[in-house]
Amino acid sequence: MSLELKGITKTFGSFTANDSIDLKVETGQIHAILGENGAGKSTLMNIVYGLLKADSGEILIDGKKVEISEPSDALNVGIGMVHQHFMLIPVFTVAENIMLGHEKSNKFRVLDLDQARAAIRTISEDFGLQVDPDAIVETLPVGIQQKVEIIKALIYEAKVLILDEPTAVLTPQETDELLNTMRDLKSKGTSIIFITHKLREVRAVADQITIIRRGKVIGAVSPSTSEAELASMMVGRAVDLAPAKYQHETGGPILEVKNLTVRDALGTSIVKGVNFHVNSGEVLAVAGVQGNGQSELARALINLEEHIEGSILLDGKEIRGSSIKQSLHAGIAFIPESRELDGVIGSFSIAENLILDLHGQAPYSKGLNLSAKVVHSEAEKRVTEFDIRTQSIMDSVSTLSGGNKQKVVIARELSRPIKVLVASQPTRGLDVGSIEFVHERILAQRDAGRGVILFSTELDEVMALADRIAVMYRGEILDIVGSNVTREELGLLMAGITSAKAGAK
Amino acid sequence: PSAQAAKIKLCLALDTGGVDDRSFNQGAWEGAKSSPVANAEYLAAASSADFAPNIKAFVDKKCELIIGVGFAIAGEIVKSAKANPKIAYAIVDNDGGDCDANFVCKPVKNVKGLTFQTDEASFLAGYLSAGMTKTGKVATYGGAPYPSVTIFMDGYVRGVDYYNKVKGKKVSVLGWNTTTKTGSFVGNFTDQNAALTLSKGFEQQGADIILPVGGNLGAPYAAANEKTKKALTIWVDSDGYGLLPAGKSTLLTTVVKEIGTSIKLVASDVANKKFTGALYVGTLKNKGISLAPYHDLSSRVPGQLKLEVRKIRDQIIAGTLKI
Amino acid sequence: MKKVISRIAQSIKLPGLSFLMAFTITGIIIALSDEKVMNKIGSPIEFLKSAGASVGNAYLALFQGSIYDNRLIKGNIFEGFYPFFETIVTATPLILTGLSVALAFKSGLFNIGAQGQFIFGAIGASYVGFRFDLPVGIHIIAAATAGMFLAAIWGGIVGFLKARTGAHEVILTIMMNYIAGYFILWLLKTKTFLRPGRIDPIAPEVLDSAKLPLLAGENFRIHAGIFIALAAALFVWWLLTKTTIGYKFRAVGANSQAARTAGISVPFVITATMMICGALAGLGGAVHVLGSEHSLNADVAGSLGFDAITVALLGRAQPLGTVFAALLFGALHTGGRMMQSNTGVPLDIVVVTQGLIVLFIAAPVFVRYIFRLKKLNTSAALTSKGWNG
Amino acid sequence: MKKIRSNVQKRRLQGVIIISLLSSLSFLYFGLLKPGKDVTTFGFVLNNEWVIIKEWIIASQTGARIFSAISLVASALAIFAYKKERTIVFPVAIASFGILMSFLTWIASGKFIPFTGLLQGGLLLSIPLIFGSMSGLVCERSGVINIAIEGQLLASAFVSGVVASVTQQAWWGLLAAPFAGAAISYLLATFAIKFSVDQVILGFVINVLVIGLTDFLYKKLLIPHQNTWNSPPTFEVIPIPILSKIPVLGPIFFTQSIVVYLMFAIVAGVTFALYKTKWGLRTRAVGEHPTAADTVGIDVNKLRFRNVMIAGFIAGVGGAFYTVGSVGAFGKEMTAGAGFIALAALIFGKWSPIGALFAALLFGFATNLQSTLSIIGVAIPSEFMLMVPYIATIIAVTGLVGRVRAPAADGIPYSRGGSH
Ligand SMILES: Nc1ncnc2c1ncn2[C@@H]1O[C@H](COP(=O)(O)OP(=O)(O)OP(=O)(O)O)[C@@H](O)[C@H]1O
Ligand SMILES: Nc1ncnc2c1ncn2[C@@H]1O[C@H](COP(=O)(O)OP(=O)(O)OP(=O)(O)O)[C@@H](O)[C@H]1O
Ligand SMILES: [Mg+2]
Ligand SMILES: [Mg+2]
Repeated sequence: MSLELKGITKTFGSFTANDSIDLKVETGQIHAILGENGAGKSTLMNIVYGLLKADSGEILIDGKKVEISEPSDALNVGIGMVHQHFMLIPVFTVAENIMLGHEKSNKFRVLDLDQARAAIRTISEDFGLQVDPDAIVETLPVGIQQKVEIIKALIYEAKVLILDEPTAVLTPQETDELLNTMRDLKSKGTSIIFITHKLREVRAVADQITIIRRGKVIGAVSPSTSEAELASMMVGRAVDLAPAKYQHETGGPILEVKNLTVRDALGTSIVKGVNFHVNSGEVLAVAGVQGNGQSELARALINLEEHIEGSILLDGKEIRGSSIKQSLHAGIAFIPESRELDGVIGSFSIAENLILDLHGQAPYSKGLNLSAKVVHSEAEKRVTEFDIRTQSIMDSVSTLSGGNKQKVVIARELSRPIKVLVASQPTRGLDVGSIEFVHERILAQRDAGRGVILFSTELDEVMALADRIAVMYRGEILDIVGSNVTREELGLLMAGITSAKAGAK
Repeated sequence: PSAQAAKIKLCLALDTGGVDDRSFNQGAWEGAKSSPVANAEYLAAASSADFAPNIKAFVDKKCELIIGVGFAIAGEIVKSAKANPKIAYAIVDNDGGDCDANFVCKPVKNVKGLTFQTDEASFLAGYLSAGMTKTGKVATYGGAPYPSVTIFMDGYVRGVDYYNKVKGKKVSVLGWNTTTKTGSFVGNFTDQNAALTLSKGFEQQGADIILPVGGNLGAPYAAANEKTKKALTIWVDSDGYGLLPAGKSTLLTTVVKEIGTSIKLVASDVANKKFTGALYVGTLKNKGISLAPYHDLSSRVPGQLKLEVRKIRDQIIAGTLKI
Repeated sequence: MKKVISRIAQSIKLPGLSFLMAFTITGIIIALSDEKVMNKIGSPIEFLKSAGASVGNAYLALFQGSIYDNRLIKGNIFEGFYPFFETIVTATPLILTGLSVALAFKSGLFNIGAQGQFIFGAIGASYVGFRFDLPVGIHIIAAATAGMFLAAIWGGIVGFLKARTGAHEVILTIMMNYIAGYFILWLLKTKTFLRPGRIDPIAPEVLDSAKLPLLAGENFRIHAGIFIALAAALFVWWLLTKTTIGYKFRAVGANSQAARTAGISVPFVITATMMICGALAGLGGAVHVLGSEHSLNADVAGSLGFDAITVALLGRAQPLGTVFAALLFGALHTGGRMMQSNTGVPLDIVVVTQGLIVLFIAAPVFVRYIFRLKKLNTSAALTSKGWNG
Repeated sequence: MKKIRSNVQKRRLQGVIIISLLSSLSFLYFGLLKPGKDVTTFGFVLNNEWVIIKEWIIASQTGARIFSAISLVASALAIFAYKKERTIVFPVAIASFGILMSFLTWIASGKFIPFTGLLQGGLLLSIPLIFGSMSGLVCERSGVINIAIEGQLLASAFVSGVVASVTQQAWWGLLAAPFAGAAISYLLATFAIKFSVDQVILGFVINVLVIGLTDFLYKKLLIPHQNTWNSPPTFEVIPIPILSKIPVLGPIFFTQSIVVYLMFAIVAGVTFALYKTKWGLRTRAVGEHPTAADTVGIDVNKLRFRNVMIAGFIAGVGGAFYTVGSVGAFGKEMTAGAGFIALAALIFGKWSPIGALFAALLFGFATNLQSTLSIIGVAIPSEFMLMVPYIATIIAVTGLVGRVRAPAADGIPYSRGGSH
């Protein structure tokens, strides 16, 4: 089935998110769409899926014009979509999530979960997507949740499948699996629209690439185009894809973690007695497949988790058991995994967000009083310094694009005296331009003599930034290796297979 | 009196219960309406904060007699009376005294207190109940533990005690204890469902006569009783026989508090220029309170008991029996 | 200049239309419930005429009862504004309870407990007011402080329990309102509180030194409480926008997870907010007793704590908005009294009018829809944030 | 190093400690230190059920000891269960019952406790609360906050009273009431869903409007013409053959009016429908993550609208309970805040039908317990007795329930592209 878009235009108030976009996806083609954060990719896809209504333009399927004003219209004509933000009900089981919208009941009007389970099993087997139909979605790692999303789309037997940044939260292995699934689908005649910020993936599977910038189609290129060229087309300027990492002297241990155990609310240990340290002037990357305890470990470093045992020494001083505020003030900068939930307050202005953990300190406040003047002038400085793209520092953060939200978090965390930077998935969902920026900032911290702990599931990112790499597997640190490790070795470690190669401890 | 001149303007400042509370607000309003010498109007209050402005509104409207219905309004009535010595005032359930900082009170010339010795009548009701009960248990409960409520309950319990003393019987009263001042209450004056459940609780304890003191609260049980015939009801304030939509056949009597009569009395005093601030106390003697007829149940009340009740009433009136 | 006028016209258009609709609907109810009007149903013209007269009189009375009444002038034009001062007297405690609810909303809490907090404020103020003999200014301050203190504790209990156990503040405050209501009933029977010589539940009047000064002489009830209320509004505004504590409150209210991640203590914010809310509602009770009631009775809170919720929501949980909303409620209430006494329209109708005005003001989309105004945006500002805070 | 416990274990530990302490205290106080001197009589027979024991007379001290001992044993079992990291619900329930009974035998020394009546009365007091919280549940599970329960109950009580009175048929009243509840719901649904009005404001406003209008009509219509407009007949009790004869359970569950049976049916129906049917799955989806439901073709606002209407019907039956099920006349503001207690029960019960049912029952039982105690003449100031159900709720909520989580999208109007 082929899908063609003609002259799609969509405005939000005075802002044009899609400006007369033309696009054609041939039958059995994988069509990648590239573009910066906020370029209008998701908007366009939501229009195709019936979640948004275009101001003008038309959608053609196999050359015939179709009206899509509801998601159900899209489902009926054979369009399926995996959304950028998960469209799963966290408290439902996998089976419930998958049957939602096309439920089958038995003759007593009771939901027939068995049928859903069976259907899931079939699809799982066909595409190698293993999930437990009875698991509650919110307890699953995001990687598995993503699989559930894909099964959800496949169960409708979609002829055109839209994947909006499906790999943002996946590990390299999972990404490879997904790419294989995509190829598989393609071979069965499914057309796929694939949105991602990762150029490597695009070049690996796409048959055709369309680049969108500021709501307009900039051009269509073939997958043989170089990464650098793709990046510069997206952003409109040359992008440095591999940050320059200068060798330099590292200092002594600045943060030491001993025997650290983190438990969840049910008492199960998620992080199991880990030991590591980071030196000043060094980037220690903690790699691992999502769901192996990295998130909890990162949070535990500033005492965000409730049940922590063991010891965290910052510059020789025990900080385990102190309050979150004390941990931050002791000199840890924290970039949380989810900027929307933990990093920023959407309804607050940029200026207000920039003082979220600083508002009690001079010069931002004096006694009880917040000094609005200082807050604003400092905010102006940060906005310039960190290149936060906004009309005004008084705009609420919810109006910013993902990359700019992340810049707000980084600007806030790096503009106070710190000893250690803990960054959890700092580039998730960001476009190449923003990633470049974030990487530069992280390395700048290292070069300025601070310790950096980078939690990342991106192998490329880990390889590019780390001085040493700790690999987590099932709550334990399996090994700590030097940056000269190969992708393959790292991949094996992340899968829990210890190689003979010992790391530099 | 001579041929009626212009009617006087009689204004009622009501308490928060509203004009349709089947209790003292309603009794007062009905009395006022039926006064031949007055044109009556009223203002309802949403809370105690409305009392002062309501009275002030009456002063501005040139009311000639302003009556506060309910003890809660006493303070504002006295205040207004002192500021407007030419207007006649009355206050229900309070003596209308003006008290200084040391709580020494003296009467105000243009305020007439309308109070009621309600317990005299409920004493009779208690005696009657004790004589009528087959189970040896009777009961009473209130809407909320206000003194204007518990005074009924006090008299009732004493009436039963007196019967026990005289007859050497052991009739007990559930729901109120005159020494500890504790007992059963619904907690408000609107939750009739809760009142019904409470009444059933008394029934399960074996009480076969119940005196609810709480306006509308007693109505559902009175009605339900008509089918089950498990207990008799005694009503308060205005004769329940004419008031209750259902339950007449099990209505034993009513402890009547003639607020309406007292209001008509003040109104005619004002109209005839005989108004004074002298305290009015409704008693059995001046018929300000009374025990209503037994109506449908008259035949079931033994003649002897009727006689005794009448005798006690006379003793109270004569002052020979202190309750 | 033209621009300014059109801007003002724009900004009062929606509220204006909301009022118009509310008054139209109540007008219909008033006319239909007037027997004099219904008697004329046979002849349409007469019917409409008398309906118009009936409604017109009612609304005239509403105005005369709440703003200005020239019939009250005996020598001084000032006297005509008596009703307006009454409106302010009614609005004063409402401003304070409204602020209490509004502040809680800002921290993501739903304070249904202003009623109980108000009661404790009234108790504290009354006790200090009648029990101690203090110099004029100090007495007022001591009494008000005592009220605020008790109420802050009462509110703080809710905050503490929520912070400690996670129990929902809506349940806690509903239950604590009932408890406060029964508590005051009991208290007023104790030797300490029962006015000597009285058996009905009323406390002694506060001493003159504890009474808030009257602002316009003996003949008007308006007292200095309004300044306290306005100062409290200013305080809340200052707290929320200018201080670090208010910043923490708003941060927790807007996204408690992010606030926590940034080191703000959520339990502290919950407890502190509820204490300040308690103090505000308690100040309302204190001002009510020291300003206009002078003595404590069981019904002292009326429904002020519940009206406060509507007032706060109508004022969009903003201090200034709350002040205006309280004044509006005060005006409707005092005006309603005149409507009741002059035209026999019961107080219940005023309640209905209040409800309708709030409904339409809260539903701009609906008003636009009815009047076919352009810009039918579907998103509406939410003041309350549901149960998850 | 301190041992770290999970939150569940923490709560269990808290529960175990409280229950053990109370059991020991009750044994000490009621059984040893301050024993009742007289006998306590428990009555079990209410109507004409089969009699196994009619009355049970026991020396107060002995009884208190027996029941305290039971609760001590149950506490020990609770400690055991805690150690084994198993649920402590059952031992705690038994222990609580033991403590309660021990308290009753102690306090009613020389008095009579109509045991069956105590439970039956508690149930009757909680009927409107249960209907109310089911109404709230159906709304809130689909994402619409319902503070208008009070208004729904009151309006439907009014309408059912008037209709039953005019027709002199309780059935007509019962049939009309749900439509009154639904009419209120229509207002709620239209403004909340179609015009995106803040649902909390809306709920309060609707309550104000209903109170105002019913007060007004009561005064203008029902008082002057009470025989025509306000004398509804009430439903007779329908004893269920055989079942109604079972001691204790019979009078409580099987000797009730149709409205009470409807309550059981509705709770069972809502529970089944919510967790087992397509409607329930969609309802819960729409309340948790409406956008997700939308993407699979569910019309979010239509479903919400329909559910709010259903909620109105349910609350309507609860309103009818007041007039044709129990009281037999409409009274001004007769719901007396039941809507708010129902709301509290819903939250207390964690937005689950069974949870809300038990929360409402707890409240009703606590209310009737305090009535019973006041009737037998407990010398505690009445005002404090009246606080009992509210204090009991606070203790239960803080001690046993703790943090609750509302449906994630509760109270947030849904519009496409509005929020994400
Ligand atoms: N409902 C809305 N109202 C107003 N503006 C919106 C809305 N939805 C999206 N936008 C704006 O439209 C622009 C395009 O957003 P869109 O989500 O399509 O970007 P995107 O290309 O998918 O970005 P990303 O790579 O970050 O996912 C952004 O500037 C966004 O802020
Ligand atoms: N958890 C808490 N418990 C009790 N009081 C607290 C708590 N957190 C803060 N406070 C009090 O609130 C007031 C202001 O809070 P806080 O000290 O957090 O402000 P701050 O200016 O941000 O602090 P800092 O300058 O230390 O960062 C202080 O008086 C403090 O004592
Ligand atoms: Mg996107
Ligand atoms: Mg500080």
